[in-house]
Amino acid sequence: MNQQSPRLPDSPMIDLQGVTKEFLKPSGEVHTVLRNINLRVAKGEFCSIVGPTGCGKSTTLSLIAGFEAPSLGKVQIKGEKLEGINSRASCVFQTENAFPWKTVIDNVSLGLRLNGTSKNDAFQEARRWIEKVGLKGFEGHYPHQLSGGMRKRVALAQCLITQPEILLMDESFSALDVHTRHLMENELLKIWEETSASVFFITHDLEEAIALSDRVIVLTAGPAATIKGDYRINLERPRNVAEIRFDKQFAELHEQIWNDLRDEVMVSYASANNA
Amino acid sequence: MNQQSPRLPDSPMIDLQGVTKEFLKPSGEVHTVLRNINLRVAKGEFCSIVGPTGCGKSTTLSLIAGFEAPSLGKVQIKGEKLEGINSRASCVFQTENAFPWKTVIDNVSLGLRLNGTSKNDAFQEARRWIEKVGLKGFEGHYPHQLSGGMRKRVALAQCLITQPEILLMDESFSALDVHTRHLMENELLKIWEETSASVFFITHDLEEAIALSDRVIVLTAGPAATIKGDYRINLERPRNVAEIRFDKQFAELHEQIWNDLRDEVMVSYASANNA
Amino acid sequence: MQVQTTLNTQEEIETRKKEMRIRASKIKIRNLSLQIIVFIAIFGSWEFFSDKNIIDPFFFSSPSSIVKQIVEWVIEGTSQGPLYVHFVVSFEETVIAFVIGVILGVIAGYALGMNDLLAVIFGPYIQMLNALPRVVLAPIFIIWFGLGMPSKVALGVTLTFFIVFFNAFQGVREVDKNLLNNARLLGANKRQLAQHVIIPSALTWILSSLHSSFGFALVGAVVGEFIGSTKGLGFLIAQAQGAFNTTGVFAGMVLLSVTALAANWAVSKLETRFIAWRHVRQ
Amino acid sequence: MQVQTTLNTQEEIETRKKEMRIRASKIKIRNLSLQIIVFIAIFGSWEFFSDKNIIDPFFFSSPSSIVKQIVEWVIEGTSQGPLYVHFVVSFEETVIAFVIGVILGVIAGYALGMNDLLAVIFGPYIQMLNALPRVVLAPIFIIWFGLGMPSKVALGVTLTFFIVFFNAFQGVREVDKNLLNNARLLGANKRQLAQHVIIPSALTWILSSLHSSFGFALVGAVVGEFIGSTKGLGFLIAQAQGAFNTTGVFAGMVLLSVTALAANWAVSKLETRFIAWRHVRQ
Amino acid sequence: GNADKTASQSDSKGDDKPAATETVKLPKVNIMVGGLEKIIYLPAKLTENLGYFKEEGLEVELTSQASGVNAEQALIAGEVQGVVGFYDHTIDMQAKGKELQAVALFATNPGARLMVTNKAKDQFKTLADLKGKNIGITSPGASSHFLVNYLVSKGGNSTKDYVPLAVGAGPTLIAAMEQGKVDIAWATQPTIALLEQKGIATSFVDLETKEGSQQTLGGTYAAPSLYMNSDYVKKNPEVVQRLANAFVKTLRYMSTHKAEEIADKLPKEFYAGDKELYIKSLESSLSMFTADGKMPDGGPEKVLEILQVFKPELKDTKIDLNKTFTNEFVDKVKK
Ligand SMILES: Nc1ncnc2c1ncn2[C@@H]1O[C@H](COP(=O)(O)OP(=O)(O)OP(=O)(O)O)[C@@H](O)[C@H]1O
Ligand SMILES: Nc1ncnc2c1ncn2[C@@H]1O[C@H](COP(=O)(O)OP(=O)(O)OP(=O)(O)O)[C@@H](O)[C@H]1O
Ligand SMILES: O=C([O-])O
Ligand SMILES: [Mg+2]
Ligand SMILES: [Mg+2]
Repeated sequence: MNQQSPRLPDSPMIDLQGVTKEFLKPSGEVHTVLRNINLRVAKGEFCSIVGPTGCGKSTTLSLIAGFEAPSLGKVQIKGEKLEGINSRASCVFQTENAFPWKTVIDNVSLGLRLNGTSKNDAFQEARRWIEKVGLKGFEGHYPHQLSGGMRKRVALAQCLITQPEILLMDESFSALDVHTRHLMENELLKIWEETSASVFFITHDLEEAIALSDRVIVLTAGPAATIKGDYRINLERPRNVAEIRFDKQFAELHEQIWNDLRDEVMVSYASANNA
Repeated sequence: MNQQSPRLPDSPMIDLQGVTKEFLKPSGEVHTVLRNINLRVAKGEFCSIVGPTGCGKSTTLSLIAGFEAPSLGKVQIKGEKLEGINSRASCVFQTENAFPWKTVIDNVSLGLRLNGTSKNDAFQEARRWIEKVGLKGFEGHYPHQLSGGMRKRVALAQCLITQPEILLMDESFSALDVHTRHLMENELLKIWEETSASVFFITHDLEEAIALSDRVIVLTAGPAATIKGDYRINLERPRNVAEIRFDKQFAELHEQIWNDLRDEVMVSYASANNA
Repeated sequence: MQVQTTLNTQEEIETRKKEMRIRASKIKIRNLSLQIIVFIAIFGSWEFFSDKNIIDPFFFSSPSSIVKQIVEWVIEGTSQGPLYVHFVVSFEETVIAFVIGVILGVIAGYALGMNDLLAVIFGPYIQMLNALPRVVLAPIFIIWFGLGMPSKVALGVTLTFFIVFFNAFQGVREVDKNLLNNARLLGANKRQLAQHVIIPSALTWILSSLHSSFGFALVGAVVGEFIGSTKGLGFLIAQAQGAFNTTGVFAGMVLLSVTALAANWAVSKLETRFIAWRHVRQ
Repeated sequence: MQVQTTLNTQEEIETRKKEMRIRASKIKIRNLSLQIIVFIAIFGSWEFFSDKNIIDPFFFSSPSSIVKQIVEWVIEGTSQGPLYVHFVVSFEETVIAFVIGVILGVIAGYALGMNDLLAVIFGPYIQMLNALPRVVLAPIFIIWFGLGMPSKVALGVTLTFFIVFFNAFQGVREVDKNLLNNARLLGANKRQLAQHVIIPSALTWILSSLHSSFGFALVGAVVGEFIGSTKGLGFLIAQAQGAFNTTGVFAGMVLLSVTALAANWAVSKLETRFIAWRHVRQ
Repeated sequence: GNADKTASQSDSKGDDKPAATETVKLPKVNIMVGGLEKIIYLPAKLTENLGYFKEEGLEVELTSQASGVNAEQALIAGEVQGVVGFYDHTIDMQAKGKELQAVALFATNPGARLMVTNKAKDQFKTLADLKGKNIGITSPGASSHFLVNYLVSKGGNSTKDYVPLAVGAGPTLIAAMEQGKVDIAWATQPTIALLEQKGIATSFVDLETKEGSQQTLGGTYAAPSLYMNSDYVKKNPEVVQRLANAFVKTLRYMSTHKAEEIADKLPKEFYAGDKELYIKSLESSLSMFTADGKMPDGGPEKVLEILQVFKPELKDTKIDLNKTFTNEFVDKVKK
């Protein structure tokens, strides 16, 4: 079931038009990851994307961030064609994004330092963020001296401190325990509400997607994934992510989207099932 | 509440005796991660460990695997003091463990090849495992051509193909979507039942821990984490991980353990909460 | 059921491949024309300045006379036999020196990189030997290895070895601890660890050192020939220098450079082959 | 509330620290004694064989006479002034050559590593130049730079540059794409990208090349002194060689080696300082 | 020697004053020596140590240069004003269009011998026996190479009839002979003395003593000399005159003093720890040095003749030998 999202005002923050992305396989064949993706995210919109593993979520993110160019179609940011790196975005990567040669505080303050903030101010602000993500006392540690979850939190602080217009998040919370995750999710929502950034949020956890977002996009199973569903989440804000899961409307939405998603996941794992 | 596990028969598979682990902090101070850990895992036992992020779960695993030596106390494997690498174990790391210069099939077949299996046999077996984890068609890809979830599945196949006596798993399923995760979890249980390996399973998902394990260990919040609780899960086997969550006994156990865990997570995030 | 990894028709694949090929050849043409322009700029101005006597042709010769000299060597041969003989001699010495130097460098780098004790004990000697001027050692090599090929090879080895050693050493040290641990758990013994983990991982380092070390092997062979020989490009250059024939010196150098370029091309091929997994990424 | 990252009492920390210190010093003592044993084995057998005339002292000298020669130089000076003057001259040339070579190598490596076009156009020339024997080029250096220090420095630079260049080039290419992307997103301009990401990441590569390149800078300076000079360790060695004074040649070499060891020690300190984040890991 | 020294010093005081008033300060002179420590070039260092440059009011810097052929380049490039090296280079350079001029000749023969190992002694009776042999030379294109070519052709063979083997000088040569890699080779002092002392080889052709070279070459072979850019000589006659004065004084000193006395004036590094051997080699070499620095009649012609054997192209070029040397300055040296 495709629920078309209403037309957004002119020049949406993110606009993917007929985007196709291909890679060359080792064998020389062309492997199509995404096909004909049309997606608009408005300013201040919180948009989640879900889909089976390997369907192309991270690839979509890298197109929006400008790390890679689409094979066909185009990516527009605020009405302008994106060429090279997207200067309005910040990103929490699925893999590590802390710089191993910088301590926690240097990592977190980097965005500010690059914009010319004085070291003092940047460090003060960074300390605030380090505390927010629960790493107080680890300012002087290097990333490899932290646990997996702690590194993820460094990445979060590093990304959020710059208060970007576009926030790209790739499975940012999947390495955290439930409690920490809820804390971080609530923190994220608070920040988002304050800054009205457009958020493009990748997760494999549908509950998380619904709890946080204005919209949930479902991708079909790859290869050549495309958009299967586009759901508007009209739950009241501000939300408490830990509690909203018990909301009735939440359960309905969850069921509705899950039906969609499950089919794709099934397609994707037909082979694994058969084995 | 500490529920002591019954005395195990002599020479348990894994035996941590009064283990303490310290690191030198950048400032030169000594940072105690684990303190006085006493833990025995019997042959064929499935033991999960949960605790707040950064409490020391991965550190415990690296002690059992023999990557690091304890600062105090000792680690015994099958009654013998562990020196150097634990040759009975295989491990799925929290970070990547696929070799970037090997294709999927070379990665998966590596364990067999190292034991002297012929290339043909190893590849045949590897193909079976690749199919099992749902990566058929990607045999010739290099790890960086795979998505995060797909790489995790390569790691799983690489580790399981050798059918080790001890299986160490660090958040092996957290990068996967629910469905794939359930498939993999069921697969793991099936293999485990066939081989009667001892499993040491790290997760931040308490439901997953209960659904899979014979025992769930709760660590206290760090620094100087120690064992807070040790719960026996007497749910019937074989289990279906997707369905067992709706079992009444499951819910009880969950509540019981969660009470324990929550306190620790709270302690751990006192600072983040206050911010 | 096999997961189908592409949904494209054969036709679409063909079109796309063609597009990619066209793009690749466009870049090639651009690069080639820029290379030619730079080449002309360098050698053209050399010829021009030399022709106008702005730079003294006695010291700097000129591209045209260098080419003439090479052509003469090729057609008429040199006083000590045809050109290719000299070329073959130098090339043989260089390749042998290169191979030995690389093998020794990799082995030593591997051993010292893996074993801290060895590194602590023998590291300083390697450092010390590296500081010795090879030109001064040349007579010693002649004493040890005689006047023939072995002394030139030894000289080449002493230059090649160190560069490869230091890179192999560091490459081995840089291997990801996690991957090492994983291979050990999977049952790798020492040899297998080297084969499956350490060498592949250090390969970028080692291959990078090959780029400079082949040039140094060549320098070693030539310097050896300089000091005592009857054949080889070094002999030709020394003879030309002895006769104050700058053109001959430069002609010899050009032949050396071409050899180096060819070797570098071969190393690049090796690189593409052995670290294919890196190249696919791009 | 600040997360307390240690629960140990001051006392416990002290005990533990002491333990660690003791362990560290035990390893040091073991290493030192092994180093001494190997040293004695090498130089003792040299002395022995030379003493018993099993190896010809005319060709190989002996450690004791080398030491005597050095002591004599130190106490009585050489015919061209006190020893330290020669040492200072060579050291100065070497350090200047090293610094210039490293700076040029890093800049060129960075530029060509970052820019494919530059790499395609100028890469071959660098390869070609690397294959030229520096000894042959010496006259050209004398023409360009004169007989004084600059020509020796130039010679040192031509050896240092290439090693640093190839490593810096590869180091830049090896930078993690993810980290580059992340820094770009965080707003890094070109200069900042170099400062915060590329240089720190390539530093292991660059520092590794310094280990061998200092030795080569020293070789360059010494070879330059060979070609024409009035001072320097190269002059001393050349003079000794001309007078068939093997002991003097070896004594000069020993001084060179010691210089190289000192420089290597300094590079290691730099390494510990600049890539502290790697060392903490161990 | 002591009395002599003080005498010459008081002498110089008298000379210096008028010089200082006549000309403004003389330019510094850089002289490159193809191995300061080599016996054939020892007048250079000896002049400095005897203080004769100072006596002439000259500031001279002697640069040593070990690898042979780079001195001319430095001279032509103007980096040095003079070279102490073999005279034959001036002829060679004229063919290349560069005018160099020898202003003082140190010796009238090359100061070398063709040495044959004791094992192979019997195979060599006459120069004709050089046919088909490996003959050690210092390096290709060096003077040793020319002269061996000449000797081979004098024996009635072509230069293609033997294999020149570059074996250097000193230890490498000794090792090569000891290891039997080469049976016959070109050697200079003190290698000659060493080879004899070690019982490895004996002299086959003598180009060291006056009589020997006269006999073999049928004349002199003008070899170690001070040569300069002709241009420079024209523009700085004063400097060149004083250099000639200094060097001739040294040559006179050498002809009137014993080897031990000369050795005492040289840096201890030159003896390589074996002063006796050094003195012995010096003794056997002393006779080759001139006492007046003059180019003998027929000297340049002989050199050209020998060069032409090796370099046929010199036959095609017209060489004006008179431009390659001048006795003008040494002739003017006060008796
Ligand atoms: N460089 C590449 N070359 C070839 N194929 C690639 C490359 N990068 C990604 N792919 C393919 O693209 C597909 C989508 O990858 P992507 O990382 O976008 O998935 P994902 O949806 O983020 O999955 P996950 O949830 O596991 O992170 C995968 O099938 C992968 O094999
Ligand atoms: N090399 C090291 N040096 C200093 N401290 C370290 C080092 N390695 C780990 N630590 C510290 O040990 C603690 C425990 O880390 P560990 O990785 O075991 O946590 P974890 O329980 O696995 O957490 P997560 O769930 O986030 O993976 C962390 O506080 C970390 O900072
Ligand atoms: O050492 C070199 O002479 O290049
Ligand atoms: Mg992904
Ligand atoms: Mg962990």
